[in-house]
Amino acid sequence: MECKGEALCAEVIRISASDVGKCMRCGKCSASCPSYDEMEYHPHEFAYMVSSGDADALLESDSAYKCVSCLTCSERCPCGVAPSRLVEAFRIIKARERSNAAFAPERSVFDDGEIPGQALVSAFRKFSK
Amino acid sequence: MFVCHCGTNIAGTVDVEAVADAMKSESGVVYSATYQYMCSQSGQDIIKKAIRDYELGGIVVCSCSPRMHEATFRKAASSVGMNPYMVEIANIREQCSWVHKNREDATSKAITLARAAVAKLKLNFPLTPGESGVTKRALVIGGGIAGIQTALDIADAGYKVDIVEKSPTIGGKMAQLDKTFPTLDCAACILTPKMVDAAQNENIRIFSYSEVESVSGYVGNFTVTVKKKARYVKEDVCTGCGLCTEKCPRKKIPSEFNLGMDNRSAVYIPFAQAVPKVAVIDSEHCMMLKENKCGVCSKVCTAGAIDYTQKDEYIEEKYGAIVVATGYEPISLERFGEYARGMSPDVITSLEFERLTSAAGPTHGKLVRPSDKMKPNTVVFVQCVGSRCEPSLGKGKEYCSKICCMYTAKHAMLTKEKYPDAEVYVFYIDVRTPGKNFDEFYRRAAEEYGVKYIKGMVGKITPDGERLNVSASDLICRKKLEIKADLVVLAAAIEPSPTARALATKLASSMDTNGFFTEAHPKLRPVESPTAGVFLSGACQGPRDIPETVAQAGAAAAKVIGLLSKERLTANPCVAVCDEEMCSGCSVCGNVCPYGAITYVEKEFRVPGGRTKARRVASVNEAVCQGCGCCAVACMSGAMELKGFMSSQIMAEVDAICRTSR
Amino acid sequence: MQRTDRDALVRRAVSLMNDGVCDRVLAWRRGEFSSDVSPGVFTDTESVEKELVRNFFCGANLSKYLISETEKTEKKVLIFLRPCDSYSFNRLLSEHKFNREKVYAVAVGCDGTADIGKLKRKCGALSDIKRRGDKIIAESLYETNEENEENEENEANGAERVFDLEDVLSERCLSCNLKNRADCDEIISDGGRDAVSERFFEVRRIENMSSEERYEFWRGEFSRCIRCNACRDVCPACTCEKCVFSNPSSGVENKAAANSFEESMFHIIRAFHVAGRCTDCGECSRVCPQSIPLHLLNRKLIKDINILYGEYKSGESVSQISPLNSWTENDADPSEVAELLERSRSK
Amino acid sequence: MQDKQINGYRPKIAAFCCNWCSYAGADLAGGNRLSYPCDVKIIRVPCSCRVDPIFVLRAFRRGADGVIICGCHPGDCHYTSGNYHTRRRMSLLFSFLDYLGIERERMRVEWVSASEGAKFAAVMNDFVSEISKLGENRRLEDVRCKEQTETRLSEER
Amino acid sequence: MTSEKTKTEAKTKMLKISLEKTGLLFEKLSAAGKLYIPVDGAAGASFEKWDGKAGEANKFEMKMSSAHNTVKSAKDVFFPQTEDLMRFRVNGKKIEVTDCSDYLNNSNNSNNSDVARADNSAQNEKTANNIILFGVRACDVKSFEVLDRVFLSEPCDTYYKARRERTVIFSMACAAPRETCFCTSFGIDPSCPEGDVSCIADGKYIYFEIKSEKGERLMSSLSDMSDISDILESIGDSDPESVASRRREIKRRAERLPLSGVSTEPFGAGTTGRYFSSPAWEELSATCLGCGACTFVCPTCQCYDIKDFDTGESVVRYRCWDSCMYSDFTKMSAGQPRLTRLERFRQRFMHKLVYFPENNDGLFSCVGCGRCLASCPVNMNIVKVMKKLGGGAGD
Repeated sequence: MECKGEALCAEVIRISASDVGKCMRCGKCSASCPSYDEMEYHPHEFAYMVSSGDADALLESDSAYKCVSCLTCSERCPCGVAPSRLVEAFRIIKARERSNAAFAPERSVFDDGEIPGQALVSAFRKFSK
Repeated sequence: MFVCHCGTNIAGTVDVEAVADAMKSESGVVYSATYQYMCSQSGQDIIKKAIRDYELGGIVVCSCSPRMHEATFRKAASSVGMNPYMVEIANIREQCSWVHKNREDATSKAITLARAAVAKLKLNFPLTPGESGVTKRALVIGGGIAGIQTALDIADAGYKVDIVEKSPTIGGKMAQLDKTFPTLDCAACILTPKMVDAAQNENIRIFSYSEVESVSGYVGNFTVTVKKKARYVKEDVCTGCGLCTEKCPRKKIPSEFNLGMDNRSAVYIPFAQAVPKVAVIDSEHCMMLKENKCGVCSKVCTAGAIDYTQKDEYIEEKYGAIVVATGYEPISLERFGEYARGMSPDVITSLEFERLTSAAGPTHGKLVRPSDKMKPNTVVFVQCVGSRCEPSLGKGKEYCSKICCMYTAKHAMLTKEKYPDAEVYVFYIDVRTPGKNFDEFYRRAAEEYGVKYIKGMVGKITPDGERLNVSASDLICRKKLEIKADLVVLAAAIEPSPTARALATKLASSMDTNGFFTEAHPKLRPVESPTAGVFLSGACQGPRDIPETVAQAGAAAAKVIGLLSKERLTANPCVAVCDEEMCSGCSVCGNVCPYGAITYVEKEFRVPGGRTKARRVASVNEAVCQGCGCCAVACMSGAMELKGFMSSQIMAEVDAICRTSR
Repeated sequence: MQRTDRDALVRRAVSLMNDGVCDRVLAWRRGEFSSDVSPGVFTDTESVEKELVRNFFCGANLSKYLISETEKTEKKVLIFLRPCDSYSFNRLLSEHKFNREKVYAVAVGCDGTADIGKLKRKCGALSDIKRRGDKIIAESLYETNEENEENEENEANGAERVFDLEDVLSERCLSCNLKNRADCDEIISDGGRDAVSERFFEVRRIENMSSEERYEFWRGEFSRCIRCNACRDVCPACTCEKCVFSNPSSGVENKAAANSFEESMFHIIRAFHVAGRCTDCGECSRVCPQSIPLHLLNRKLIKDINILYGEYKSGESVSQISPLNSWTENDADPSEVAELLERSRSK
Repeated sequence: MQDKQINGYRPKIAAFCCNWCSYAGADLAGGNRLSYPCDVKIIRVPCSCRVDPIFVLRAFRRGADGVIICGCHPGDCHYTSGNYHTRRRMSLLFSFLDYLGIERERMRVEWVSASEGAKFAAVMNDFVSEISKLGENRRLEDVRCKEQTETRLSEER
Repeated sequence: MTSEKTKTEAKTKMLKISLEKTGLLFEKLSAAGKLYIPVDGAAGASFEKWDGKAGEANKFEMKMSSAHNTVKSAKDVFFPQTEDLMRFRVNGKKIEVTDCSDYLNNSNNSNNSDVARADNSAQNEKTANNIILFGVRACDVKSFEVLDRVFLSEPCDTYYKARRERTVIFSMACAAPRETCFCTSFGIDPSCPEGDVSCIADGKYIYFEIKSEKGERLMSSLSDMSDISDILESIGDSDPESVASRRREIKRRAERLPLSGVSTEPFGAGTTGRYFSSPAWEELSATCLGCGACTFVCPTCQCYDIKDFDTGESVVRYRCWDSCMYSDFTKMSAGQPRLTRLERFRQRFMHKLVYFPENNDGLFSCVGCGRCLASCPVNMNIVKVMKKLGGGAGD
């Protein structure tokens, strides 16, 4: 399924259940983000672009994969927008696009034998390209 | 029966002639007519003439909403001798012609509405408003700038005013401020003269270190009990020399006035310009009061003002009006762990900053880091801490605290003034500067003083050795910032005084979800509370700055003066009334009354056998009752009724509107 | 036998009357048959000794009589309060219905009262009923019962039938686990029952019906109503000077229901007027000559109040305020109530 | 929205509106020309707490098919606490009538502020369409009042 | 009056029917008019309209109560609890009055319009307003005599009269008295009830004895019906003896009732002075709740109130039962004649035992049916009053 423009944003909102309309552009999410410098687009831009209806660039960019899911942005957000859930939604959409989500072996840094299998598989699905 | 065309507003959709015709055959209707604009002078003349010519007992006007012209028609009717409460309005504009398109439907609904009004009118009876006297004395609760200004204005008009202040001195938050925006003049210089004025004004009494214990009564006739807390110092004897505070052996008590940044003794005067300038003994820390050991202050006091046996004192006084001026408090920042508040003494609130820069403050006006008393080279200001937060997250307040943008600009400027070489950052979401000379002030900070305004919130502050690591992002440059700061100032949101809720309950006054007092109308009655005779002044109603507070204080004072200048008050006649024959005195009505308007009395009633029997019955204070009708519904027997909205009248309306479907 | 036996009551009544403390005694009076017990006002010691009775058939709640009886004397009125009566007693006090100073309240124990209707349905005409321990022995006038409907009565007069106590207890007693909550002047016994059935079982059964079934059920019940007002007049929560149903200006006054609407209306309004005040004493159902389970109306409201506004037992204390006369900011919205109640039911 | 008419059946709706919020909200709906079915007829009460359960029954008795009570939003009552009382009373009343098998959908409480003209119209449109679906009130009717209406109507036609 | 005249002219003719076949008989009777029989229900027995729903093998769902003593008496068949009298409609300046008594128009009990609307009875026009009351006990038959005295004496109550005249009463000997029964005290023989057709049942048959012309007419109209002979049988030789023995049995049972000894001797006409000021009333009335249970279940209480109901379009004038126990009973502009509970309580019993006999040739307006004893919420009743005032006479 080709997902672009408004439809993409609607899908992201649906998956993330995030109320992006509440964002007041304070940037506290980005200020809290440990991966800020790695990212092409920053957490507040995820919220801003999704709310403005044009987030195709986010799908192209690998910013979503720079997120380490520490959830600090969601914790600190004064408006309850939860940018981490938006990022996660992009990863899910990407994973769906690659219907047979094979994981790239070079990313298997997570395989330390401690993590439960299911978590591992789902993590690979999302974090591998 | 008068049917208004309202130009084409009504007549466009409703066949007004048909309505008037239909009403002619309605029983009880003797006259029915239409007119272009009933509310116009000539329309009113038609009404007046018909009332006289037909000796009408009551009239129904089919027109716009009663919220619009009920008063107009009532006035017209009473000008020709009809009781104004014998006028009923059938709303055939807002609730008929404007919302329905089909002419036939709208006309038949208009007829139904007119019938309902007639049905109600038939059961109306003339109502006369009750009257009560006015006690010519006002009470101001809270002795900050709002309370002081209100009291001064009322006193100036020649009425007696009492100020009740919970702390040992009046002055409030403004006394703690250093400079004021946008003029940068000294807060103390403009406040302390007012404090002295208040103390010296013969119409003003100040109950400091006191609280409102209970309130009863109603507009014009409140009875208030004030609890004067024991200060263990005779107020009228103490000269305020301060010798006792010097000699007191307990000196390591964090000072409230300086927000814990320095210490005071167990017997203390809050600050040099305190009014009344009288010492107070802190019973929690005084060794004499706690362990009966010490007594130094009593020994050194030459005036003999110390009295360890003093007890709380209760004073009862009557008032005609009450002004609430309980002000605000900064919120607690304990839920904002990311800002290292509590982890480093160099993360301070804006109010603490005020004390740090104040010449009367703990550092005597020297702006230094609290931790090492060194000059700060990099100062970071963070705005909106706890303001504009999603309330369901439970961290901060939903609203904008309004004053932070301006005082932060002021603080940044003051920092730059003291240390021109310092780096000063202000992190903001939006800068809001509506107000006279406000934006100019902010621009000056940025342009003239070189304060760096950065759009974006601070994410985290971590103590890093002696300094503070501030992580933020500059949203405009799309750049991550890591600043090593020496001092961080958090612009904490402000919230209503924690004592306000209990007070609101005593006053039967309502509060909004944030705990601010609700005004009677947000636009038209901004300084009155919904409870008659209770007025609002200052930040107890919502965040506001000093100029606004003073303006509102004056407005509240004007309202109070207007009230106190009346000899008698007339009340809304649509109040509850109790049929004592039917009342069984069960107290249900009293339990639901939000105004405490219902009391119970024993009355003698005749019983079979020529005897009488005393029975408890409800009695409504018409001056207090606001006419909500809650009691009338709670009353099982129907003894309690609401004049103007009697059960029989409402049921007659119900019957009329259910009568036909067309 | 009851937890507090008759002799103890008589002794106290007589001595209080002889001491001049009380000159009126509210208790139960013996009648024509063992099951025929009336509430009684005794004014002399002789009739107390002769007629006062305390047994399994003392069903009446005496509290409401205090309203009229305290008016009739300068001295005190002696009243015996069972655990359930104490709630009505408190309720009446909290509504200022009588002067506490003029009452001498004595707490007595109770282990339940019979549902005479139940017994009669099981046995037909009764000549005598006795209680032996946990058994109830009913003597029929003649042998007839519903299972045996072809009129083949056994002529043997005095056929005995034996029941377990719980089989013939009234429903209110089966779910009763009340303790005396009144501030009594004296306690002879404060023993009460332990509930053996769940109080809201029947209410839940009705709630679980479909809307149509509920409608039909109540229609059937209400259609029997003869508007004798016994439920209202016996109810300790119905103490208005003038009832809305007797007041022509109330808009709901009538003396007999003209149709189904008026039948329902009476019971809806009555249930609503006692809501939050009803102590669930069960007198309404006990006295209904048409055996309409009126207590199920009140219990529905009690149940809803408990779920929506927190556990509340009317009459638990004198100072309490009915949940219908109070509120909190977080009360459920009417639109959510159905779902909330549904959820609590499925729990 | 146009006035609805399903199979020629027109429901009768009694709407109690508090003077301070909902009645003003209805006025605003009028001011903004937001239409709703003319079957809704408004009775002005000072506060929603003035609505006695007896009035609700009265409306049904007289042939109303639905009763809606509108008040200020909880917390906004002009009389501080009136609508809190309404909320409890009506919650219990509706639940109780439901227990007796009366359709719960026929009764509603809505909070409409003075600024919510659009909400007022939307609520009324929704309520009327719901009542139209339910049809005539049969379970809480007083036939004496109804048959009269019907005969009169047939006479008029 | 009516019943007395019919009594003398009654022909003695007996029929019998096997108990299993009563359903079939009811089916036949219901064609001749609205049939009411006592039926057991959740609240005890009550007179219900026969609905004739046949189940399998002619077994009818509706069965006659074996007890016959209904919680409410059968009086509301003649004198319904509420009854519309007329309607007023204001039309412009005119007032239009319509009589809505139900014997004139063809609808069912107009007192209960719900039923009326639902009841699309297939009965033919002629018999639709006829009423057959089946299974009335001796005491209740006697109560009709009391009611007749009130309603049929001048000015005659046409509403009552219309129904009374169209009613045929099948009485039933009372084999299942309650412990509360004391009809024998009023000289009533429960084994041999009056009525248009007097019935007695033993274990196998119901025997019919036709006692009036009305009864005769109805029974003969039945015999015109087809297959009636399968149902109704003529009596055989041994039957009179079984009837007589059954009567003896019933009498014996009645004599053994606990209240059978209550004596009416001290009461009756001319005793007002003896009882009116008795101090006993105080104690007797002390716990009376003032509800109307006793009066509403009483077969002889006949008080009613006339009220108006405004439907919004017109005004319905209707009457409904009233109770002398109510504080607003006969309230007039000058107030109530009996202000206290004691006075109202006294009135009821004095009326039953003294005033009514005084005006009606010694006829008591109590028939000892025992209903008020069973219904009273506080178990206060006429027997206690009689025993207390009559000095405990009879045991």
